[in-house]
Amino acid sequence: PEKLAAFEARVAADEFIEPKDWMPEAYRRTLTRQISQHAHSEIVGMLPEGNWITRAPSLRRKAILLAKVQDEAGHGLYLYSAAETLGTSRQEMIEALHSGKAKYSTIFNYPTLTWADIGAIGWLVDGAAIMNQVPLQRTSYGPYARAMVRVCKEESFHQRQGYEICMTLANGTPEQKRMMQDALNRWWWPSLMMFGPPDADSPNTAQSMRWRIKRDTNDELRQKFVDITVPQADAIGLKVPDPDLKWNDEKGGYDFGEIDWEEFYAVVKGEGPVAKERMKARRDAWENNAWVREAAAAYAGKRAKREAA
Amino acid sequence: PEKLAAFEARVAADEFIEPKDWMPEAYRRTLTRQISQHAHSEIVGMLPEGNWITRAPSLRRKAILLAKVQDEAGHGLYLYSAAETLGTSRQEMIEALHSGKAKYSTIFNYPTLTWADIGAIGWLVDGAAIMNQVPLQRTSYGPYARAMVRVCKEESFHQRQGYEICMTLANGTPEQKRMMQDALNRWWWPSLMMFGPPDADSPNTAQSMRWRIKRDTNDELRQKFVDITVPQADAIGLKVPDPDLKWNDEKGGYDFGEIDWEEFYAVVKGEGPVAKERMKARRDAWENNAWVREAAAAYAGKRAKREAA
Amino acid sequence: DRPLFDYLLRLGDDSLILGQRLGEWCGHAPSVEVDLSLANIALDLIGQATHFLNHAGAVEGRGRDGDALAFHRDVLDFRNCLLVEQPNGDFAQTMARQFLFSTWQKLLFERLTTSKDETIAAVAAKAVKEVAYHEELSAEWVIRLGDGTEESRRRMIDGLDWNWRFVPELFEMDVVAREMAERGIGADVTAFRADYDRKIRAVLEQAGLEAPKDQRPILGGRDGHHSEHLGHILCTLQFLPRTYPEATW
Amino acid sequence: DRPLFDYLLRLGDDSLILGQRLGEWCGHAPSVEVDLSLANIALDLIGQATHFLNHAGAVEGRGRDGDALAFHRDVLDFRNCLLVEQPNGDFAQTMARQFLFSTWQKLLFERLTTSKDETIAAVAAKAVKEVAYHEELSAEWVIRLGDGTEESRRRMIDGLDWNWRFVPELFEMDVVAREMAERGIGADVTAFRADYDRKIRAVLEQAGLEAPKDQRPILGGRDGHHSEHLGHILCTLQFLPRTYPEATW
Repeated sequence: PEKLAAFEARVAADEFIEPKDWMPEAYRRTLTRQISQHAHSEIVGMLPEGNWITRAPSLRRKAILLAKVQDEAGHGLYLYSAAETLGTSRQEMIEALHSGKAKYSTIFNYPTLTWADIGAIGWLVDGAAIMNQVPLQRTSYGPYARAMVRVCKEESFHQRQGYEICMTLANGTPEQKRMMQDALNRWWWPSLMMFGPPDADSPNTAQSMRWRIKRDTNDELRQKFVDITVPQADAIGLKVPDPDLKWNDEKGGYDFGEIDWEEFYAVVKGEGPVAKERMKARRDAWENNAWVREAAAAYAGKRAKREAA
Repeated sequence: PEKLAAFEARVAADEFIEPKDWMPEAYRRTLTRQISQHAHSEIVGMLPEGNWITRAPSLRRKAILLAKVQDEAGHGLYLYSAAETLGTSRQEMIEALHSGKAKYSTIFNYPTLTWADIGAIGWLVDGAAIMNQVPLQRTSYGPYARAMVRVCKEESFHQRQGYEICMTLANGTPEQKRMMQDALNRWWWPSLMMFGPPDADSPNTAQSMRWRIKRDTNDELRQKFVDITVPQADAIGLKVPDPDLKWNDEKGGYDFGEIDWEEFYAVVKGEGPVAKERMKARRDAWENNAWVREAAAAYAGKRAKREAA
Repeated sequence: DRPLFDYLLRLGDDSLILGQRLGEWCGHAPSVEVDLSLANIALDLIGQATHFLNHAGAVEGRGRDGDALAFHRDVLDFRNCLLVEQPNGDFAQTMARQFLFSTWQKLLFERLTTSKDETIAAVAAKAVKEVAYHEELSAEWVIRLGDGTEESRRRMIDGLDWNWRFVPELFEMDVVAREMAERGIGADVTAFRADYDRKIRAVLEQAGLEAPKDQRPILGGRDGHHSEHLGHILCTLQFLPRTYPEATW
Repeated sequence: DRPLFDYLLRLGDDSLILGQRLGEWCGHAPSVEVDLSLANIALDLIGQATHFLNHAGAVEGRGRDGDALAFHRDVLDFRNCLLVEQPNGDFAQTMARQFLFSTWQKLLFERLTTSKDETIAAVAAKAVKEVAYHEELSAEWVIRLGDGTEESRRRMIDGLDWNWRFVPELFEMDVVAREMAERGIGADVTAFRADYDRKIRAVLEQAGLEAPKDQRPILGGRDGHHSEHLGHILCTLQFLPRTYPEATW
């Protein structure tokens, strides 16, 4: 209890908690879940974009997209490392992902149908991610906060590149415009879902905010995202697919339509349109290549022995 | 020796030998080798064409090509059956193919690079095959001769369709013409090799001709093929890639250049440009689907048992 | 007649895309006999696609024929159901897909034989016999693999499981489908849902298999919102006509 | 300057096609670290391809840039070696291909740093450092897998065996290559054949592997006569620019 009080005081004073510091079990558990979920999202998130690397429409776009997925692999790595400092191994986290116990962002359960989706992901998905992650640069857990600093810098770069793709298509041929509008239609609502359930249905928010694992509520972040994104759509002549969308002078933000929470919970449950495909891709990559990891371990073992001899 | 004399007399009289008739071991062996090699060629021959089924340039061409490979599978089936009447099981023949012991036509070790190759295969490869097979409709072994009747009818249909593709391309856009000429350049010499080594290096020919397993020598057939094919090339404005090609009034046929026999023997040895690919495709199809054949057998067993009960 | 055009695209694209998928098997099947039957089914499907798409082009009246429609539309304009674009996977997955689709297509074509659109009626009348064979062959394989070995049973369960999510789409009645049914041109698919379910369950029972668990339906194919697979299929399918737009073949 | 144009296509296409192949791995690698390195190598290669192909377009002087060359040529006009278009296979096969290629590319680029063509010299100078890393990484994997487990050893043997047939093509000196070498623009690859062999054998020895048996060389890539794989690669690579020839992206 004394330790707990000291811990809470440090957190309240915006100090960083470090791996060797004492922390409540629930804090450790919640953080492990959150960071590993974030790491999994980076890795699973390579798949929808990977789907277009081989089909990028110019050498420049191909290079940019390769650089982007490379960054995502990098983010996955620091985040797994940050989570490991809390005492769970990467192997355990990956097994939890593959068994369906651990989650990843619902957004990656939607398919990338056209090149415009690559723009939409950069603009909306990375945009929403940044919205979620910027406050986490000041999260209470040191390794996580530091990982977030680097992640955020790269994400905002990705977001600008994504928006640039959208702008190019929105100013392009009629087919390109149509493709882009269609992508916005499909990605808009799933992007809003990325902020999680409404505050009223998010019972852990209060605790997480007290612990500075979260610094804003889901609905606050969602509102912020809508307010920033709608003018960006307008600027390039795209229509946000929400008939209820309307500027509200009083609150100084947009009112927007009801999210299909039933869809959200179905996707969380693993019934998203390409959830089965994503999990199969990850499991196959892991299981069919187990022999590579085993070989690397065997070789390292032999080498250590030889060096010792 | 009495039996042998009777056998040789029947063969010499152009009678058919049937599965239950007595026959010399060497005749059985040679025929088994020849028929199974022919069956394997039909099956391996599906691969270069299968490579273009998914890319056929019109619905009509796709349907024609599908019908063609279906015929080839059918030819494979009768030929395996004909060979089985000589006492070797299909399983054994397929294993001999996969182990590299049994051969198939060298021609299928060349890749299909463009759609024009599908035309060239129909025109040249099926053309050469027919040249080889027409006499075999009168071969001494009954089941083989009867299989050949059906095969030849279908092959000549394929040959006409192939030539029609060539004609269309040769009369098409500059890119199509170039594609077609390039295909002829690549397939010409390998097609001439389909008739086998020169008579001087084909020691078994005499015996096979005496047994009516073969009815013309390799060089005779090759000459006939050249004489028929060159005018067909001329007719559609294609150039046969042989600087030594010249009409010889005296012999009433074309003189043509030296075949690269070194290449031929390398391909026979399994070093053709896509030999490894072909064998891998066949082995993978067989081994990776072994479970299907096992399941079918298991199910048939259970069913027989249930019906017996 | 936009709805009729759309409806014909659905019919044609279903057959085209499944025919294309089956064509991928060529030379790689478990036995020569199976190679032959897969090519045979693919050939039937490509034939159906040709008829439906040519008719679609005629109905549209903008000078496009079946080839123009097959080779010069991108994903958002394809109208096939998601089921037919699913990957071949192993032979069990291919047969599970075929069984779920052909059983449906046969019930559909039986009704379309009395379509007020004469071309549809004629194509359906011919195709219904072909499809009866596709249904029979695939049902036999579902039973044989389901009741074969441990391994084949496991693979058939996985194959059904992969494809099961896409069955509800087959029974969707959207604006186009409703209008076509009302005009006596199309069929009301909901009218044979019970028949379909009965046939499927009967075969699964013979195979000793349980039906996979239902989940949230995955829809979108009829509006051009496909899985990620279709784009890759089109890369291959359309390469030549896209690359040489001036050429005829 | 047709020979220079051709030579630049060879350089550019080698990098482009191998980069494309590596891109296929994205999200499917044995570990996150490997996923990262493969994307990294692919990125380097696409960068090299961009420089070489842009330069090729400039040399040609018909208004084509790197994109036009990458996305609007068909197989017969591609000039890459056969090795780079070989399928990824398993990770061992991918690493075997990389090792055989990068070892060669590094020796080549070292020489090209002194090319009389300034662009080639500049690109090679930058790329040689990248390629040194590709060589090192792939050599390490050849050793690790060759000297890892029984299974990894068997797979590495198969991977080398698959790709070995295509090594002789790397050392072919045809008319174009000879002219480029004589003009001081290109390199005489035969001059470093012995170095190459020595490096390859040294790594194989460390891996405890024997060199596969030599066979009749398979040639043709430099003249546009490829394996069956390239056509399929181009279907995917070129789909968008072929489908929307008017668009910029």
